Amino acid sequence: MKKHTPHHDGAQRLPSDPALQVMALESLLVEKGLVEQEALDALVDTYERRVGPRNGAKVVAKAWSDPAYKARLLDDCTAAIAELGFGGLQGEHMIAVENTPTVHNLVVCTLCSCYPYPILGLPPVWYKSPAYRSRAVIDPRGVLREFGLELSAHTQICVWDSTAELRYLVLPQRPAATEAMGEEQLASLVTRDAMIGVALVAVPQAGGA
Amino acid sequence: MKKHTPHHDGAQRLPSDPALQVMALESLLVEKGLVEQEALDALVDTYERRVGPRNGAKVVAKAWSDPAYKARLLDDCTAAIAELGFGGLQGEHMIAVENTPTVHNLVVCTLCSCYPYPILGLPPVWYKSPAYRSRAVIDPRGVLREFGLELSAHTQICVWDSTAELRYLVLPQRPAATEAMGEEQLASLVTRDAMIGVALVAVPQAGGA
Amino acid sequence: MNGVHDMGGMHGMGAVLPERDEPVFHHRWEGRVFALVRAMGAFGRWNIDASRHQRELIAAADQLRMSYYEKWLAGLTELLLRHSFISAEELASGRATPAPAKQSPALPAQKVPGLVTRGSPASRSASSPPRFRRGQRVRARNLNPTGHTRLPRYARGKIGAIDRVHGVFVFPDTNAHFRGEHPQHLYSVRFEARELWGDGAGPDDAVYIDLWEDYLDPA
Amino acid sequence: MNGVHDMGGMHGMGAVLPERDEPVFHHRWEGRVFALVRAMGAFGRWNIDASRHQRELIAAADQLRMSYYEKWLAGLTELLLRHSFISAEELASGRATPAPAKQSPALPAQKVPGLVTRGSPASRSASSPPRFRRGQRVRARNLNPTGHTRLPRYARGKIGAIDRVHGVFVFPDTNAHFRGEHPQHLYSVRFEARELWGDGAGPDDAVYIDLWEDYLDPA
Repeated sequence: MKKHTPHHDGAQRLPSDPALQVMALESLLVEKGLVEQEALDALVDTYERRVGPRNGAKVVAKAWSDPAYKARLLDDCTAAIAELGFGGLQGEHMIAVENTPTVHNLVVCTLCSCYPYPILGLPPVWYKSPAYRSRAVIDPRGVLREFGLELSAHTQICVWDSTAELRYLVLPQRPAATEAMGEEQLASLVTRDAMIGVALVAVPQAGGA
Repeated sequence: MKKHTPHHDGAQRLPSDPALQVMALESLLVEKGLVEQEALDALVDTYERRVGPRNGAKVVAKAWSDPAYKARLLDDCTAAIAELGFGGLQGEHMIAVENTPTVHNLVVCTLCSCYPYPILGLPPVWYKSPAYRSRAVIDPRGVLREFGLELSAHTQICVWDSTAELRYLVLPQRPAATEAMGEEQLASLVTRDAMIGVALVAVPQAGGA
Repeated sequence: MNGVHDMGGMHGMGAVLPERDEPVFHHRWEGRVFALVRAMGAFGRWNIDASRHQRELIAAADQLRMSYYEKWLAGLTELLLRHSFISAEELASGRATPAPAKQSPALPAQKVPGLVTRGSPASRSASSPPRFRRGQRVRARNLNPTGHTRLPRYARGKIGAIDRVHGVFVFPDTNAHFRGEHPQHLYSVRFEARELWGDGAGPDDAVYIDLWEDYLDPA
Repeated sequence: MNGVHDMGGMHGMGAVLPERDEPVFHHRWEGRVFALVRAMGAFGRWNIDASRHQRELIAAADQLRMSYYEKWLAGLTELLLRHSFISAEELASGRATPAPAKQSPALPAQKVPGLVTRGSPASRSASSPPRFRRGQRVRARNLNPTGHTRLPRYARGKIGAIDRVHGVFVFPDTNAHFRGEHPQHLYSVRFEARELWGDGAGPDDAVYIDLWEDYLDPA
């Protein structure tokens, strides 16, 4: 018989505990015929490889390039992103809010961590953190400063708290010196953070892209 | 949910950790000549043996027995309890609030755990708990129910949130059938909980005391 | 409920710490939790509001300590127990107890793309006109329900202006407790930052909150 | 600060669990922490408001998890470090580093009764008449300072009536940060429960809160 070493259990269990719990739960649900592992693989694969901020960047680049599309995006965002093939889970009802020289938009979900999956993928850890959720509404300038973004006191900050099933896309300002760029090149400039509103889209480096 | 504690900082450290920390801190401060152990002993002894709810019970019994004292207690509680030799730390500024057939008073400190040391001693754990601090102001009837006290819907509940350096003493209603009792006997009926407002003073059993 | 999940306006939660080149999932198990929540949600035994509320019920100290997917795992486990997909014994042993075979067909992999693309729209058809119009001043009610709500504490009692009329949506406060969808008009309400936070806030800044008709009174 | 210590009105903190025949201290170390806080406080290097604020600064998840005297220990340790009674090295090693002998005389045991009996009154003499009178309607300001305050969140913006005029007291919001006592009139303000919590509250119930003049506007 092996020696009983209870005092080791705690230390070993700590880091891997959720991993073991999930493994046990998954195998139980598979054994009961309630989930198929291939379906889980497909769900993980969808958000690790297929759906992410590149989708949103295409939307933004098209809005910058095509005034009629931009008008449709601001009027009915859900329909406009569907034109590019995006939509569905956690993006069933989309709203686009436009940054201007005098208005800067910022998106948060103070009550949980609602986020527009179809155009941005799954949210980063900081977006889900108590730090961001608590302060974005009461101290947006302080939060933006932590992202290195110092806005003029004259810029009006509009914070969108996603309390319902509406998901928000910030349409950033098109940077200067991008007149010659096509949609694909423009899309490469657009970051996830700019579409949440914690960053601006930077002016491309000379000779760049 | 309770079972799920993956990041718990280890079974080993928890129980003895604060004890060891305090011992180390005390010996460091003694070594530096900043504290004398006898003074610490005297402080602990004061609240373990000398100052406690029996003080408050004497105040209540006297107020029940002596209308002039009761008037002074309600007018200037600090001075009235000083007449009995009580006062000082965390009772520098006292207020007595009187229960009546139509008004029931309840004391809480939502922001920390302020409590009238000179007449009640140190606060019990439940008084300092998030459960009591959070709910006493929004659901006083629910809290009282957990103490076994169901008040009539016609009784007005007045909750005193000790946000400043004023400390509150609830003057409970004198129970029926105590007309013949002297102050000492009356004091024996008065509980700490009744002076916080989470209990009434019970009618004594026949032949009792 | 007035829980710690309702974080808008809190201080003391530390600095925002963005991570460079953050992976979608930091550990394999996080992806599995995410997928399990979606796959089990596809049975339709609960709804997104019930699922959110289940996570709100995690003890306050644990909620603040746990990571996002740990909370998802805790919430999912409770839902699976409550809705009898699994028993406490099965959870403890990790083995299915002998039972009348497979209860329901599992979500097959080929249905995943449809699930993701379709989503679950929360809009419903309108049966009455909206009570409020664009530009109208409204006051968020001072509601303090012990159950689920999507009216944040920081907005209660505050005056704002209707910015957009979104149409009719499922009402989370009843839906989370399986007391019906009670669909009603939803509005984006603009609150000036100074109305919410006092004179210390930016004079031109504002917060837009999506609020249901039952959360609002004319002001 | 809008911290988790500001608990009035929260849900989800569990049931109140009274303990039968509860001891004053559950462990010997709790009594020692209590006594150390009092003995070191007697040097007068900080004040009760600073001491409270130090405990409010404990990380939110820890505050909710830690016991009362654990929080006292954490707060005291920080104060001892900040006010240079001890160094981080000494705290780590548990040994005093060689230094210019004893800094200050320790509190002697024979002074304990006086310390306990005297306390530290927070009242000050008045230099101006009170701004509000008994019965007057006031509105608690919507202040959201990032520092210490004793104006609970649940009262902000709410209307009440002055119940008692207490006299002049030290103002915690400045005193906690060593920015002076700024003594000012203190009032007990009666808020109807329905004003605070909406129509679900008892129609006759009320909450009395002690509020300083700087927290109040006429209503």
